Amino acid sequence: MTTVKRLWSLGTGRFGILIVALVVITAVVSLFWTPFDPGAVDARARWSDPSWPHVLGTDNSGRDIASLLMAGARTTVVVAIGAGVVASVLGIALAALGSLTARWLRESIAVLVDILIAFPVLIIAMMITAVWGGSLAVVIWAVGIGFGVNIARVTRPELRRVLHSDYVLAGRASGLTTGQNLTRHLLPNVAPVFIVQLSWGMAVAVLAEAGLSYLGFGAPVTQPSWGVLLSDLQAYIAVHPLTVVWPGLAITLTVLGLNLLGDALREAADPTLAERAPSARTHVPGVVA
Amino acid sequence: PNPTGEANPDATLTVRLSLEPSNLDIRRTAGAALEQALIDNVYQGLVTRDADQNNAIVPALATEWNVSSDGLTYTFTLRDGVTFHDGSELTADDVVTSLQTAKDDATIADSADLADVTSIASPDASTIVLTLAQPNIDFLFTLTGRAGLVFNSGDTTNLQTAANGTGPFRVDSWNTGQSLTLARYDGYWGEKAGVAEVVLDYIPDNSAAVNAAVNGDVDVALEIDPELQSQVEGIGTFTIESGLTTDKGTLAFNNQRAPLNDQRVREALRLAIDHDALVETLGYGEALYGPIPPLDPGYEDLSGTIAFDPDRSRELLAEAGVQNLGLTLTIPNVYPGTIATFLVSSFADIGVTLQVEQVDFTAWLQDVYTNKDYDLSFVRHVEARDFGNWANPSYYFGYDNPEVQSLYTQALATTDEQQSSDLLAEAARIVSDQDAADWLFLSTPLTAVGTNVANFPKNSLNVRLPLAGVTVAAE
Amino acid sequence: MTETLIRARGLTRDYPAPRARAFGRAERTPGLADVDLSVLAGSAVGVIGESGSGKSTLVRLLLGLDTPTAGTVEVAGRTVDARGSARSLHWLRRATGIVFQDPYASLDPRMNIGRIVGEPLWALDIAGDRRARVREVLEQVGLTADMAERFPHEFSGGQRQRIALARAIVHRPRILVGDEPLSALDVTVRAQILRLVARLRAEEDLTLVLVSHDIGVVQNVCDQVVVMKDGRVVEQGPTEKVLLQPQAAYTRKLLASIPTLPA
Amino acid sequence: MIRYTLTRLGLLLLGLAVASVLIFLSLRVLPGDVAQLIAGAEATPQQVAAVRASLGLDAPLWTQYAEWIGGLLRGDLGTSLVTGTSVVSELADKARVTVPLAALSLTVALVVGIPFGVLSALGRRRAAGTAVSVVAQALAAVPVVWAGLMLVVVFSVWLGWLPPQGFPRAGWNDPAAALRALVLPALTIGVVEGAMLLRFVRSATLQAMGQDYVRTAAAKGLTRTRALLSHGLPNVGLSVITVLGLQIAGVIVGAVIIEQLFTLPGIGRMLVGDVASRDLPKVQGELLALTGFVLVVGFLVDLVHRLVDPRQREAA
Amino acid sequence: MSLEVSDLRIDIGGRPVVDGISFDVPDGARVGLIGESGSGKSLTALAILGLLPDGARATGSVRWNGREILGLPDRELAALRGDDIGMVFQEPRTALNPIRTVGRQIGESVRIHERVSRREALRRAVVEAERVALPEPERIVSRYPHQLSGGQRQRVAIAMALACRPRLLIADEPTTALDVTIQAGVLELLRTLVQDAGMSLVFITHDLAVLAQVATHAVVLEHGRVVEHGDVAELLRAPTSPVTRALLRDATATLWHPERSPDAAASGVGRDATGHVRDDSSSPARADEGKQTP
Ligand SMILES: Nc1ncnc2c1ncn2[C@@H]1O[C@H](COP(=O)(O)OP(=O)(O)OP(=O)(O)O)[C@@H](O)[C@H]1O
Ligand SMILES: Nc1ncnc2c1ncn2[C@@H]1O[C@H](COP(=O)(O)OP(=O)(O)OP(=O)(O)O)[C@@H](O)[C@H]1O
Ligand SMILES: [Mg+2]
Ligand SMILES: [Mg+2]
Ligand code: NI
Repeated sequence: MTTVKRLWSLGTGRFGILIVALVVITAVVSLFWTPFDPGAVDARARWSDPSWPHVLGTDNSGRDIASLLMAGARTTVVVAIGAGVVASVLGIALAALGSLTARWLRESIAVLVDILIAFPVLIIAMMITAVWGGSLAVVIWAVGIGFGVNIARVTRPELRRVLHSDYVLAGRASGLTTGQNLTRHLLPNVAPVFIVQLSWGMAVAVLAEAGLSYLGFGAPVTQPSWGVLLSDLQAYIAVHPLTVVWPGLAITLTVLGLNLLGDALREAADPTLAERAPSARTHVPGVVA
Repeated sequence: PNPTGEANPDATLTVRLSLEPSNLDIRRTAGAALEQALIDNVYQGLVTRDADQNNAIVPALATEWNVSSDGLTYTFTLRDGVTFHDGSELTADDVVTSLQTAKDDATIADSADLADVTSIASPDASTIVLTLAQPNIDFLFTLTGRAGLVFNSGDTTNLQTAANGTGPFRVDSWNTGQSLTLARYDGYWGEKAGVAEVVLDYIPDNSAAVNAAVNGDVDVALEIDPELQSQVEGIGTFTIESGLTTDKGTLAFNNQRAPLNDQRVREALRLAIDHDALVETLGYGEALYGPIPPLDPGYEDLSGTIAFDPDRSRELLAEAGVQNLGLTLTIPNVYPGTIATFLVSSFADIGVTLQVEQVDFTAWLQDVYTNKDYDLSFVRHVEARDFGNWANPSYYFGYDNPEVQSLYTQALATTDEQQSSDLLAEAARIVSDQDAADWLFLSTPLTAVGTNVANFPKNSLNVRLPLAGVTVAAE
Repeated sequence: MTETLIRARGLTRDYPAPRARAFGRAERTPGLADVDLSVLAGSAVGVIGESGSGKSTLVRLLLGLDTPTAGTVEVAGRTVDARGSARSLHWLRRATGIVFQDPYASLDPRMNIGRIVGEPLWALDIAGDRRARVREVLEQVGLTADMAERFPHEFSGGQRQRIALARAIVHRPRILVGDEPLSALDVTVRAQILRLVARLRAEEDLTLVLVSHDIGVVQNVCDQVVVMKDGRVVEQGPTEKVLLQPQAAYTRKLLASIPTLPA
Repeated sequence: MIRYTLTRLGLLLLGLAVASVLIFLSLRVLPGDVAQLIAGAEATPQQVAAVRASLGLDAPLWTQYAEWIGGLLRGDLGTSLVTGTSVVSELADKARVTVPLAALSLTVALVVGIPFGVLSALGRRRAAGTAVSVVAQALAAVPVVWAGLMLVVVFSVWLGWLPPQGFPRAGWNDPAAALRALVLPALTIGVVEGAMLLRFVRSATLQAMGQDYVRTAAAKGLTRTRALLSHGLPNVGLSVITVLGLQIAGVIVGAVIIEQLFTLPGIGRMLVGDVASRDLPKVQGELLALTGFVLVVGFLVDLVHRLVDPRQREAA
Repeated sequence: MSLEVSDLRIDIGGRPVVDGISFDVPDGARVGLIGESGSGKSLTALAILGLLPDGARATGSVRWNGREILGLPDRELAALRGDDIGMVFQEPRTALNPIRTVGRQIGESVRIHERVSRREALRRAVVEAERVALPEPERIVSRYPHQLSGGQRQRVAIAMALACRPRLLIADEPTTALDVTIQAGVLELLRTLVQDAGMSLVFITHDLAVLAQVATHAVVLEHGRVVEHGDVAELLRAPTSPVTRALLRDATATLWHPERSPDAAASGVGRDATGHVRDDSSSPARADEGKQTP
């Protein structure tokens, strides 16, 4: 069975794939079509209850919440992917520097990673905010940096493990050059650990966007975003409790989807796990905002 | 409101405010939060103003005053028996020193207000004489501000964390991040405060504030979010009042920069804004069509001069020959997103793409206020009688009209209030006619006043909150 | 009569010991100390010794997979330069094949058997129909050609070791090195693999270096024995001589520990 | 052990040094001008310059840094640009809210995470165990703000049991009220963090259940559950200790958001305000305090881990 | 004191892996369970003690002194485990709790079954440590498993299993993970302990030579079924089932033949394409096996 098939065969994996696909598809669709213009304010339609044509109701400016949610998926996708890219580049660079280089450099990088890992994502975000002011970029960089360090920390030992594995040695004994060994054995074997971390990292990014937007350091208010919507609407929870449910639910489901996808990926990516007892699976929690 | 019970002199009045001062040194720290909390309550000047009587000038430390006919000499009679909170007596010397310091020390807030004062003297222990270089009809009003406050000369109090004034309350304790507690000053010269203690409870979050009200944690809550009004009303122990302010939500156009230097473009933008809908969306405020608010002299209802008309707006843009116009709105991030959202949507309707740049206030000061690097900017100009900004071509509005400048100078120079007011109104009309900016709304914040609270002030609470007369009924 | 295929002289390898003090001088422990060894073409040499005696270290050095602290290795008359690029060692790779101890650990779990077995052909740029050759060796080691599509975890331990063996011989090396290729297997499988190796040696004229701590295996397969302890060679010579008339005390002790079957 | 402690202490100090440099540097590159902010909108450039000079912001970077660190070593983090009060005393003051909040949250997280994690692992083939794990997955995905809002709606708005926000003016002089004010915030952070901990404990327990030494203990005559409890769990505990080091970072982050939501006068809320008002010395101090806190906890966690894990104790 | 296993069946996840095994272990008998990897040896042992992994289900009958113990509640089985029946596992690296001292782990079964004080349990642990020939027993009891060598750990595991003087000891490949030199010591120890205490032994292995050293009886398993059983010496001399024959043949191939003549070795399997079957017959018999152990 291929990894993808195994992933699909796991209940959690299927759920994760479906949720993530749903979010991505929604984001793409929202580029071309939303029920209403998500930015269009309509003072006469403020606080509509869920009903036709505003299926999820409207907000305090009379914007259609369903449309905002759809358009907000874009921001979520951008943040998740952006943070993912930053985290990947940083994480891989640190992991590679921390395992493939000279001993003193390796060890120094390891120490640096150990230090940086203590910086919570939000603190990094605050530092960046203090420099650039709040924006989506802040979320992306902060989570990217924070999770990149995390990825490095998890990937580095994995890289070293694979590096010292018999099959890499066997590769050398078969005449593979370092580069060939890297692409044939090292990367494919480290990738799963990395992808799993990435999936969890993206979940953290989505949560961090919500947290930072709430503190006013996230997406600009005019950009449709679940985090902004949540923090806009949370003030009215006592009078319009239903409205704040939607963005919260969207965030929770997406994060849940990404988390489960990560869990399932880890299970599916290891061809041997399927044969082992469930006890062979461990869980490392993400550093969360 | 009609309090049900007898006023209880031992009561504590708890008032929710949103913005906490960062420190108590009112002379050296900017921000309306300090004036709101301390002026009239803790610190006083020779005169003060009563917002509930259209900002009329009323006596404070001076019992009466006299303006010479040329408008250059002001003679004040100092009140007797006034003491500072530390017990020391107020002398004419304290007044002279305070004003002189304010004038000379440029780091003191509003020091520039006293720039035209040529001499400050006290011919005898109960008389203060101020001389101006040129007449200024707003001078008394200026004295009601920070520059006119009177301090104890030679005082050693650390004014950043404590206070020593002459007002009906003294600062009792300051719990940073939470609350400022004022206690009744029993040595006050006038009628003693109606409550023993005032707690100014700083709750920035609007829903938290309403929760606090609902929970009975506060007696009065300022700046109630209109959306949450029903929640407060629902419990029956509060009435919601709305008061006027001089707080003008100003959408500034960079008059110096193309294409906004073209009046047709500015007018087009104004025509695209449905002010009534905006006010409805905000849930509070009144539409305002010119630079002068009702509480200021020179106010005139200009609502007929411009009406929501997107078709005309598009025409004007076509006339001006601008297509696919893209503009940037620089807006401090302290304001709710509703305004930006509304403007983006309104301008999108006439084919103008508005990009919103939310910046923090320091960045706004830097980019917009100092460097004038902006297209559109939104801030709320809360100051009273600030029409002078339109007569100042180097102000960030970049509005340069000699006619307005001359009208304004004349308005200040005259000693006749009616005449001054007429001149200002005329100038304001010109500014509005030239679409120098758009005044999106006049803020009329809502206050939830407990039914047990009497005589709570009403207008301009965002800058003045005189609490001496307020009483709280016994339970 | 025959050439010396492998010759090691004064082979020494130190490992940095775990640091005793955080900032102390790094100490070194010998993994291998001054080992001389020669292997004749067509012979089968067994290397025995307890765990940690330096057997694997020796193998790595012989195959240029590690750099000696001192000493030299010559294979087929050419000096092995372990620092050289992978390409500059291709001649050595062509001449040698290796099977590791743990049949599972030495197979990349993410590659199918065909790719694993064909890897040396690909890496060494060996011309010809590689697929056909892979099928051929798979059958030679007793697997079927259709297994090429499957992954290591789908095989039993014995089958995995056959796969490793197939990879080791796919490029027709002259020397086959086994680093404890049997210790993870149970008796039945062990016997199968040994039979296979024996057949291969007959068919392909392989020279065999077999590392093991199992003396029985060595006795059954090898004509030369090297006994190691603590990184040094304690005794070496023809199998019958070393095993039946051991000179070194350590060899005697080793031999006495081994359980035997009664008649 | 002593050697390890010293080495680890060195790492801690190095960490603090790196943190201080990063924080210091990143805050110096800001575009906004604090001096302008303090002087006010109407101030002239000369006034602004005067303010800047009086704050020592015109000195070269390294002097500023050296002064900051020098002060830090003397226990002085400078004075706030805006309030003029000592940063250390403000931090100490706000820590009286943040530290108990963090401690309470962590307690809640432990109380939620450990027993339920173990139970859900034990009962993983039963409906209850599965339910616990599903709920934990869901809770771990909830944004902290949302979780807080929901708790407020239920416990304050509907049930009216607990204050919806704020901290008693009397502070800890009114311990009962202070504690009540911290219940909901701590619950919010604790439940979300606890859910994450639960996921970890669950898999660690599952792993422990498969360990040979647990089976060995059962073979000695313990029931299988008792074998797991007395042999498996201590080992789970060890791995949980290391996770706690990371969890504390999550708690601190949660505290920043939650203090805002519940308007608690703690370090987190002060930090958010100070970032907005560009109060450099305070932001610096606060960031360093929070990171330092996390680093120190990490240090302590490592020491504890060393102490209780014989394998590591001896390796030192 | 006897163990009777009859028609034991085990499935894991619905797949039968042990398929109707029966054998007896009379009082004082030493029975070897032999078979290739995966034939169900370990599961059978675990089933006896009620320690099957999650998801495995056993049916049939296991009687201990005539009492049915299969399917007993865990609590009642726990009372038997360690007290009446002791067990030693295959892997000495993982069988010991890494964070408990060796002494506590040895004394634990005494504490469980005899409810003695901690101090008394420790004293007993020292005695047991001495019995399994651990060096410096008083000091070694306060060490942790990672501080011991593999052979020492396996001795600790044996001491643990024997601490309460069980009537039956089940040893699941206790020496597979050890070096030959160490294996010899452990096997010798087991045999003398069992003999001296007069307890019964179930010994699991796939190595016929090891079996021959320890057991008197053998049960040969294949694919979860018994294919042959009987006296060990008999079995080795004249195996009846093909499985046993193959086992024997394979064992011989990789076995140390201490007395093989030089010429036999010279013509040994190493050069023989057909393998070494021929050699089996040429191995001279050896009367006294005992001399091979140190
Ligand atoms: N990478 C390494 N770093 C440090 N020491 C090493 C390393 N590899 C081996 N050693 C040490 O060198 C010595 C010889 O090790 P080697 O692996 O060659 O032994 P071996 O005979 O193959 O043992 P085994 O039978 O257990 O495989 C041992 O003491 C070992 O601890
Ligand atoms: N936990 C488990 N889950 C699933 N299958 C298992 C489990 N344990 C054992 N099996 C299967 O049960 C069968 C018998 O296993 P058992 O461990 O009894 O074999 P064994 O004879 O002890 O082998 P070895 O000599 O390798 O120890 C094997 O096919 C094995 O794959
Ligand atoms: Mg080895
Ligand atoms: Mg087994
Ligand atoms: Ni029998």
